[in-house]
Amino acid sequence: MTEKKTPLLDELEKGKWPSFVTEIKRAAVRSASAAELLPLLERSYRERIGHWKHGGIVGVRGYGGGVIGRYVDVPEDYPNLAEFHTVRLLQPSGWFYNTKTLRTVCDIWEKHGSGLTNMHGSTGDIILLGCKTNEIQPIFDEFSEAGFDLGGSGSCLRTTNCCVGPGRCEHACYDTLDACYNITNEFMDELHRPMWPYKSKIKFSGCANDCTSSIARSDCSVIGTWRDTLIIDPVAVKEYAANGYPIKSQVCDKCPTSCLTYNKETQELTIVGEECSRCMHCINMMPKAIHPGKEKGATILIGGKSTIVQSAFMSWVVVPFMKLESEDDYEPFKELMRGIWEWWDENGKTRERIGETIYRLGMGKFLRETGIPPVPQMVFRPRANPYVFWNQDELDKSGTMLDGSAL
Amino acid sequence: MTEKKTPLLDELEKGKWPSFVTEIKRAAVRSASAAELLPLLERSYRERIGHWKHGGIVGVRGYGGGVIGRYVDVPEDYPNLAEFHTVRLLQPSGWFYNTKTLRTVCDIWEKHGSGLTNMHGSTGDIILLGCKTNEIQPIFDEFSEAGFDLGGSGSCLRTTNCCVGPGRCEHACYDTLDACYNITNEFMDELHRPMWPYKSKIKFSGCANDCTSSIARSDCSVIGTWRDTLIIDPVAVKEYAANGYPIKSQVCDKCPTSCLTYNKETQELTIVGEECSRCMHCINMMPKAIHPGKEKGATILIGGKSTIVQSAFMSWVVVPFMKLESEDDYEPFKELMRGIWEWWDENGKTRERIGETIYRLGMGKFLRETGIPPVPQMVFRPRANPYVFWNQDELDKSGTMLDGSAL
Amino acid sequence: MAVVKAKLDQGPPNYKEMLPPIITENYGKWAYHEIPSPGVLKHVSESGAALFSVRVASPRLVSIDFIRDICVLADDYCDGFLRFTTRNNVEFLVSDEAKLNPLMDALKAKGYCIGGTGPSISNIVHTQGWIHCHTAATDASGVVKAVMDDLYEYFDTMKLPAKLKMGLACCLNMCGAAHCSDIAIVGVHRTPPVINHDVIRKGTEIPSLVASCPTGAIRPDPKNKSVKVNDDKCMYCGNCYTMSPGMKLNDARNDGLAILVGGKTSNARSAPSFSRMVIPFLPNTSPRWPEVVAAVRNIIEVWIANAQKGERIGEWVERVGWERFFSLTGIPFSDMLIDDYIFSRETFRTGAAFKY
Amino acid sequence: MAVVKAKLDQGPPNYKEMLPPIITENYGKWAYHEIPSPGVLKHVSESGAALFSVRVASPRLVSIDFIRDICVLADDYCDGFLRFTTRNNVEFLVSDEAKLNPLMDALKAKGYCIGGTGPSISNIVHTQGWIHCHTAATDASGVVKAVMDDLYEYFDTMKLPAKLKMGLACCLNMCGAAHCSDIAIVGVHRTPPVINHDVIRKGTEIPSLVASCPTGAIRPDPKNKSVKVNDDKCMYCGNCYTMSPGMKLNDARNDGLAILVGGKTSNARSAPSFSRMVIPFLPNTSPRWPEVVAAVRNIIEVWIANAQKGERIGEWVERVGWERFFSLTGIPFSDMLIDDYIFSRETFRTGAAFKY
Ligand code: SRM
Ligand code: SRM
Ligand code: SRM
Ligand code: SRM
Ligand code: SF4
Ligand code: SF4
Ligand code: SF4
Ligand code: SF4
Ligand code: SF4
Ligand code: SF4
Ligand code: SF4
Ligand code: SF4
Repeated sequence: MTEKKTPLLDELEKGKWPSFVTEIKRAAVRSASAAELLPLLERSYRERIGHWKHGGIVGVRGYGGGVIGRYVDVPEDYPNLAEFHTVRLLQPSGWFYNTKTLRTVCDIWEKHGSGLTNMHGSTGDIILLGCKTNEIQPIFDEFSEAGFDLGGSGSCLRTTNCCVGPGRCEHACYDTLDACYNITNEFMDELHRPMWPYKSKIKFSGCANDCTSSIARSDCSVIGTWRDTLIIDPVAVKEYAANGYPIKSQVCDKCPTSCLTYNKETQELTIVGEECSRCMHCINMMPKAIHPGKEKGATILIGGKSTIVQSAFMSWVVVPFMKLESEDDYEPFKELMRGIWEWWDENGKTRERIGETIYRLGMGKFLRETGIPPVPQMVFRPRANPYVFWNQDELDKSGTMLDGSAL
Repeated sequence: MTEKKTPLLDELEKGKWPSFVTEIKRAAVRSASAAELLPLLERSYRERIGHWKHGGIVGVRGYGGGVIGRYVDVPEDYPNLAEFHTVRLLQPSGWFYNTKTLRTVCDIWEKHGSGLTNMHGSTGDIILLGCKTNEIQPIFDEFSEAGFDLGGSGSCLRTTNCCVGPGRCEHACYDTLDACYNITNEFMDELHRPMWPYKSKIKFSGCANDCTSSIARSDCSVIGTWRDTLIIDPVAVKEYAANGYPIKSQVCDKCPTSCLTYNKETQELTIVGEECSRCMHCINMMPKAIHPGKEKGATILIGGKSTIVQSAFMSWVVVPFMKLESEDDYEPFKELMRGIWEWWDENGKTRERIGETIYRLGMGKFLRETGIPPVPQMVFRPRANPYVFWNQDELDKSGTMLDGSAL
Repeated sequence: MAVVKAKLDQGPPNYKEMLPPIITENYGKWAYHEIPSPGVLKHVSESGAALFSVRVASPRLVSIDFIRDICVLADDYCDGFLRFTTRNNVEFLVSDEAKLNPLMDALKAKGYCIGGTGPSISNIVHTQGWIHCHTAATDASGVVKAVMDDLYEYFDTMKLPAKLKMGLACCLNMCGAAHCSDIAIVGVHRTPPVINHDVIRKGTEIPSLVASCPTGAIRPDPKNKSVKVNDDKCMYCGNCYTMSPGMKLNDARNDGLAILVGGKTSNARSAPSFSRMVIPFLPNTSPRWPEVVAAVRNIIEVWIANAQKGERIGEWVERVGWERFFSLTGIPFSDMLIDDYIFSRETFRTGAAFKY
Repeated sequence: MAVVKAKLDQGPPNYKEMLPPIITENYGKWAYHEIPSPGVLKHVSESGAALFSVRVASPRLVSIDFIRDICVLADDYCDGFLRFTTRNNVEFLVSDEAKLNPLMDALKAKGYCIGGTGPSISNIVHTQGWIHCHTAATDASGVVKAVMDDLYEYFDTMKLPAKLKMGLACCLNMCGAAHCSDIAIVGVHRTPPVINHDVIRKGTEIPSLVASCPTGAIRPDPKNKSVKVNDDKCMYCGNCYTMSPGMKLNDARNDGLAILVGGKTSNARSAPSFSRMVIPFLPNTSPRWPEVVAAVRNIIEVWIANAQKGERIGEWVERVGWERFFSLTGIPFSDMLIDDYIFSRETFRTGAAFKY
């Protein structure tokens, strides 16, 4: 059964794009499990069906998650894959590495696992792909010693991630790397010990380009923005003009709020600041000439997730602007999240993401009970139906005038 | 209690807009019930609450609806309003009248009712507002003799209506007046004898301006359109230009599909026909120069309704184009409606409008079971979720290739 | 009692008998129209014939005297023909241009209001209210009268950015099709039904009553042979009251009106759209509802001041953003305006771009 | 066995130790960037310092050998620093411009693929597939490899109308966040779960299993101490399989892939948007999925031929209309593409304006 030939997989070593099959073959040289993965996968390619099953819970002392148990469904044929668990390790902010650290990962993983990894998982972790049950604790112990910690799995805060931010991007409106590091450390317990209705994710993007796709991929999206008006450098504008850059057609005409005007004669670009929605388009087009404003911070959005159960949701605005400049500024964010999770924990059903809980119970209830002030920025548009709930206790039973006074 | 003074209502005789209070007072001269309506209404204005209740079913022999029973909740105070029912009469297409017909309405109503009417109800009927139970049959008999018939009420086809159409509008793409007349006559049984899960309405608009607001106000909206390209009269364009009409800014720039180009030099207006969505905007702006195409007909949309129960729905496209030029063309429409109603009758819950039934069970099921062919015109955009139902019997259990052949 | 024998199912009167000769002759042959003055439409046929329609406001709730009056005018100036519009206005159909000005003079002399064409405010589509309906949270005709008195200057002129189509419904059933109006005024209840157990025991099918509640707020109360309402779940929609008179919703101290904005039904330029709630409650201050009148006026004036030519209210708001609508009008925003019903998700701002 | 004592909750490695000196020095002071050539970003600091990042494709599923190889390169040219991107590419961080070309030469010599910047196709965000996941309806890495081989010309050039962000998920759980991608490839099942009653009896909490089904297709079967599935209600979502291994969904003859189009997550110009299904099923033709490759290629070529400069796929389709998307691509439309889930209503064309 464990035929060594892999004609189907070999097809995937052809072509220009780097081949994962080649990578498995490389790992197979030193790992029995990686070596067995090849014929198993070849079989899947032939039969067009997977051969994994979930099974017993595996883990590490003191933790409630971080390891995904996986077993082949034909262990008799693939004994080295009978147990083939995944270990998730928290990655450094922005996936920056020095080679020493990376080599440490390789060395420990060579010793205890398949030698196969995902750099990285789509939530962000370093994914160590394939090890036996009895290796899990030793793997953790050694990684821990080397300064690593487990990532999230199960109904907990999942591994956070962030864009490259101020590390290498001129658009960053807050320090994504630091915020992600600091806030992740704050919520270690929430991350390592599942206790919620379902998983919850946070992603940090430095600006509205949202290079972590946080709005689609995380229950809480922290997206950099600014509160004042973007800054136009008139000299740099003239340079773009001199280079023949089509400022009107590519920048002004595509501004969604039509708040940019370019005067071809004077080569001046002007903005009606209060009409700008901070979409980033003009800044993207002319990064040398247009920059975010000075009063920087982030918009906090809640609810993003994939399609299971109630449909995919994108996060929506709950706090239009929050300063995130110093560690002190992180505190209100942490408070906000604690309050939101607590509300969700109380109200959410099993396997219900926070966005679904809010959808089911209503934004109004969510806002009232978490104390978040309602603002029009939270919605694209107000409700189309007239089904307003009135708090019977707060109802002014005498009716109210337009000016708020009693009838 | 039936105090004659109406100081609050009198306030509503002030101001420029015609006053319904004046109208009630005029009717009150000859009608005891109209005379009592004044103090009752004054009381509602004072107490800020209505005084009507629903009660026993009232009606006409051979009909299941057409009369709305209404009773005052304090008959002891307002004996003449103890019974104050409404009779709904089918209006002529487009609400056109000769004065003889209108006077007949007045005469019969003077004899048997309050002398108050709504010209017209918002579904379209002639509303005869306020009569006693024992007057209903005589009222019907006399109106019937005079060529009138009852309108709809209850869980039936409701009174249809249509825009002025070819009677007085250059935009009409089909004969709304005739279609409405013909089709209403076809469905007399459905209109007069409630037997469905809930009410169902049809409205006929001659073009996409939708002057009957059919898309919001009827379960079936028949909206005139054309299949070929709109017609531009170059001479008339030049006239608009000569009169200084801002063709580019008011017409071209606001065309939603940007398919109109105006050449200021040559004063020529050109269109990329296949990109036009037939929204009517340019035709509205330049009715002397732009006209609907030659191949005229209607789009059939389904599902419109007000907010009870599942939210307000607007009708959506089920047949993008249907010819409606002759009586023969009405037949396929009638067949379509019969099929749709039948499906709804089988699948709908009590008090569930057809749009809600389709929403609950899915457009796919609706289309498959009514045999209406799916086309992209039915949707603004395809589904965002991957939750496709596959007919297990039709499934090619071997998988299919892109070209449709088996694996 | 009438002794005539009624004919069943004979259908509506034949419209063909209701058309003035000029229409019969030029039926389907109209070439274009003009609006020579507010309230007057001139439709020109391919044959060159011209029909003038003079649009006159109606309170809709009219006496037979009103109808007889307009019949006299129609006989005098319109060969005995007239029509009503989808917004319940009267249209006098003048085929002889020489009679146009005399008709206008006669109308003005008798106090009729001419207008409602082009970029103006036409009649408000509305409903029964305290005049005839049992579920009404407010009156219909009275509010319409008060609002139209105030806005009259926009009825008999054509100086608005675009057409303004208003609707009024006196309860959430929304007979006035207010749900797709530029400005909608909707009567709202704010308290759960007060149950009359006797009435329910007598005439109500309990399972249907329970099923009628969209939020599941009603439970059977077998001991009582009646029902119970979970007040916290009730959104005062009135469905239960439609099912049973024992579930009275009207409440003099708490009923009132909500304002919704930005709907349309035409396809011109932009797709038809729903009206959106911007004021959840205004008091029921009969007889002239000054708060409603002021709120509507404010919205219209801000629209006039800010919209581009040709922009309906909803088109304007969608262009500048709803957050800007609230800042420009000064209307306070609250959690009540955020949808929490079935299709709420689509209204949430799933994006990081917005204005302050 | 390791004898070290593990520290709990120490968190991720400190990123500060992972930053090359040029970044530490210019942290938060980047002024602008340029893309000197495909795959190379030049970030210039306010201080004038310039950092070159060279983006290199990764198969994501890599061996430790791969990691050690790139470490060698990073040591040689980048002071021992590199990073990975949100799309799993490797970025070599060159602070010494003199080392840029030598690095590029070394990379090319070793067969690394440089590209993925600007208006190009970058790596496909993807998932486990047959490599490691039990719910997979298809393989992930294999499909990605086949598609990227075909589209390679758009990876190492910048000639597209805009960025093209692709995602692949091997089942409806959509770990690849495919739901908001320009083009999403999603593994789909098409048959209801095959119940293994033994497995269910042994290890499954029946009420939770019943509750897990979004369509209510699962009912308890007390006689059997197991459950029953109403096949007609099942939409093959796999929720039940996540709850219990006794509800196997994988089906070699019927699993396959769907294509969704037009999503994005950036706020630039237009709001983030969901991808929309345009092909409900393509066969699982391992090893190189020619039907998927061809379908993706077709969509991209039609986009290139028709989009305006700067238009993402979804922006282009929304401008021309989805009906036009189908006519231009020649992809057949079917009732499967019409939403029938919770938020379906918003997708129906509630308007009479459309193209043919
Ligand atoms: C490994 C990874 C895919 C990958 O190859 O990158 C993954 C793998 C699994 N995901 Fe995921 N998800 C992974 C990122 C995601 C993402 C993307 C993200 O986080 O940005 C999503 C979409 C965003 C979201 O959270 O909604 C995602 C949405 C899901 C869902 C659907 C959740 C929903 O509410 O819609 C499930 C189903 C579940 O939780 O039962 C799921 C479940 C799973 C399970 C645990 C399947 C299961 O039920 O056992 C998979 C384990 C596979 C394995 O053998 O390791 N995974 N999963 C990703 C985690 C790596 C990491 O930690 O870095
Ligand atoms: C008379 C009229 C209002 C008016 O003053 O014009 C009216 C009056 C009533 N409507 Fe209506 N509806 C009237 C047009 C409408 C319209 C507008 C239209 O047809 O264009 C609508 C919105 C469109 C629609 O059909 O959804 C409308 C949506 C409702 C509803 C909510 C239906 C829904 O599915 O959302 C109800 C509630 C119900 O059916 O139980 C309702 C129920 C009622 C009842 C029967 C209330 C009741 O439960 O007893 C009202 C009787 C009042 C009375 O005393 O006569 N009425 N109703 C209109 C009929 C006149 C006519 O026949 O010409
Ligand atoms: C008489 C009437 C039809 C009827 O059968 O009764 C009618 C007649 C005309 N409509 Fe209308 N519309 C009539 C109700 C409507 C409605 C429905 C309503 O008001 O409830 C609508 C849809 C409302 C909406 O979109 O919410 C409607 C949307 C239009 C439009 C599109 C306006 C827009 O730009 O959105 C036009 C085109 C235009 O005016 O440029 C139009 C154009 C016209 C024209 C110019 C058509 C023509 O060439 O004859 C007519 C004169 C318009 C005017 O008054 O300026 N008609 N029109 C209705 C008059 C009601 C009234 O008394 O005021
Ligand atoms: C390196 C990376 C961030 C990271 O922390 O890893 C990154 C880096 C940059 N992004 Fe990004 N983006 C990165 C993922 C994303 C993502 C998320 C994703 O790909 O899954 C998005 C959102 C995708 C979406 O909208 O669906 C993203 C949307 C953008 C945009 C907006 C594009 C648009 O017009 O919609 C820009 C602006 C631009 O390019 O004009 C941008 C711009 C940039 C700039 C120019 C920012 C800067 O000044 O440094 C960087 C180089 C872009 C380039 O490659 O052309 N970045 N960028 C990610 C590279 C992934 C890769 O390997 O290809
Ligand atoms: S999200 Fe903004 S700050 Fe972060 S990398 Fe992308 S463009 Fe830069
Ligand atoms: S950030 Fe966006 S909205 Fe603001 S000016 Fe630039 S393009 Fe316009
Ligand atoms: S709907 Fe069209 S055809 Fe009918 S009256 Fe209005 S503009 Fe004329
Ligand atoms: S009908 Fe509408 S879409 Fe067609 S050309 Fe005229 S304005 Fe454009
Ligand atoms: S809106 Fe409500 S109160 Fe008004 S007429 Fe219709 S059902 Fe009656
Ligand atoms: S008013 Fe509506 S929500 Fe309240 S109990 Fe009655 S039916 Fe239910
Ligand atoms: S998408 Fe599905 S099959 Fe693929 S890794 Fe995620 S859960 Fe597993
Ligand atoms: S696959 Fe989904 S829909 Fe089908 S039975 Fe399982 S949970 Fe229900």
